[in-house]
Amino acid sequence: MIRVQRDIFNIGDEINALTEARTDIGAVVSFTGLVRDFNEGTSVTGLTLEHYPGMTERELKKIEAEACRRWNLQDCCIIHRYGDMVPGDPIVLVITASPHRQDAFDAASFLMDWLKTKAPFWKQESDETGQSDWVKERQSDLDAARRWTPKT
Amino acid sequence: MIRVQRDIFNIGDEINALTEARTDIGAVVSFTGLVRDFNEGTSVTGLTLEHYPGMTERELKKIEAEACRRWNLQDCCIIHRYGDMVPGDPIVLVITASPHRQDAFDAASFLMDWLKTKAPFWKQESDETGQSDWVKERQSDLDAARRWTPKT
Amino acid sequence: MKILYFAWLKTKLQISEEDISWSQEVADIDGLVRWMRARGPVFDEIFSDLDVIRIAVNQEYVTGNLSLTEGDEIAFFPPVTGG
Amino acid sequence: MKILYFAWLKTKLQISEEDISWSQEVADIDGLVRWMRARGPVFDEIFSDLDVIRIAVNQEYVTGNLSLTEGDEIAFFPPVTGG
Repeated sequence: MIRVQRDIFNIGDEINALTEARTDIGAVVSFTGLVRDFNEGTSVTGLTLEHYPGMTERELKKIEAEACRRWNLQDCCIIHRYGDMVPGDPIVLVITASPHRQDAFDAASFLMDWLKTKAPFWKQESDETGQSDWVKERQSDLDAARRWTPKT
Repeated sequence: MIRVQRDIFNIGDEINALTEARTDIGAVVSFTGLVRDFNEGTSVTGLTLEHYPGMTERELKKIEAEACRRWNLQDCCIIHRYGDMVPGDPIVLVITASPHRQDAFDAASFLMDWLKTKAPFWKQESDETGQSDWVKERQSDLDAARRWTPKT
Repeated sequence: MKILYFAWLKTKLQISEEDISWSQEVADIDGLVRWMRARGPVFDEIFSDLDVIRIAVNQEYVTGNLSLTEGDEIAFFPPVTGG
Repeated sequence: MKILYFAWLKTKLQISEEDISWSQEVADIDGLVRWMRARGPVFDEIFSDLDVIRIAVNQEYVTGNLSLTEGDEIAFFPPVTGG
């Protein structure tokens, strides 16, 4: 399940929705990304997330399908917000459910790494002077995503 | 923070308790282990968890301290239940908070692997015939824990 | 063809979306980029360094050249920074 | 000294906890294990294979031999299976 929304989400509710009325799940991993008040040496007072409606959903569905293909997942959820946020706000939530914990951990880690480098979202950070800047792509995110590329 | 308890826990509440009123956390990973209705080829109708009060808390604190020593964690939480459970019930919850997602993922994975092989808990599974058996140690858990042992 | 711009491309060009007619000149991505650069100094500057631009046609990433047809949706945007 | 048994050791021995007095005979782990085995066939069977038993003294894992003193808490249990 993927969802792109402006509204805040409730992590507990989303995990419960995935697990309730099921007794075959052994492991659930959740990842939540939050707006930090500090990034790359600058203080952050606000964040605006722009995205490409339509393509965002397509990319998230592709990433989800790839995770389900690579690991033994019983369910999977990606929720990503757009719009205006303040430090402490959740931005993204990924949940994976599997009979085995390593599958749940690896799939969640993979989903985040691919999402970061493929889903068409762009962050604009504001500081206390009111100036806002587009966040730059980070080499560490590219390296993290490359871990999941099959070696040829 | 570590907690050993008979009562069920609420995953969302625990994550909120860790993150609320903070704006410096960038990544939160949670792992929840649940009672499965099926294990190693046999159906499971109930699970009883025994533990060693006193030593359990000591071991969990040691494991938590080791995670904080190895990774950049802003907070960390381990909750483990004991007593009688049914399929679908949560058994264990691990939460890690960090400025960076890889630290949060690795620390949560480590906490589970070490907890599984060090914390003095023992599972007894019951099947529909009413027979109950002590769960056996699994080689895959030992192998998983060994990943985190520094190579000498 | 529908052209979309996102993030700093949109800010710099002050356009988020526009329609252009298909012609032999913009029959593929390479042609479209040449056509963009000829529109003025801001366009020229932005489209001179394709390393910092990602291109999607009909909401799929494109690398290299690709033929375009009337009705295509072409998007230009910087490397993504979500998550 | 307080002796604790957990999981299948407790079930098989039908003892969860007992107090034994310190003596030269049980002055260390090796001595205590020998003393256990001499208590009867069920004890002998259980303590004959130390590969399947974990030992903790004062709530810390012990591998190898260790001296014991009056007041120590010694626990015998199988490999752990929590989580």
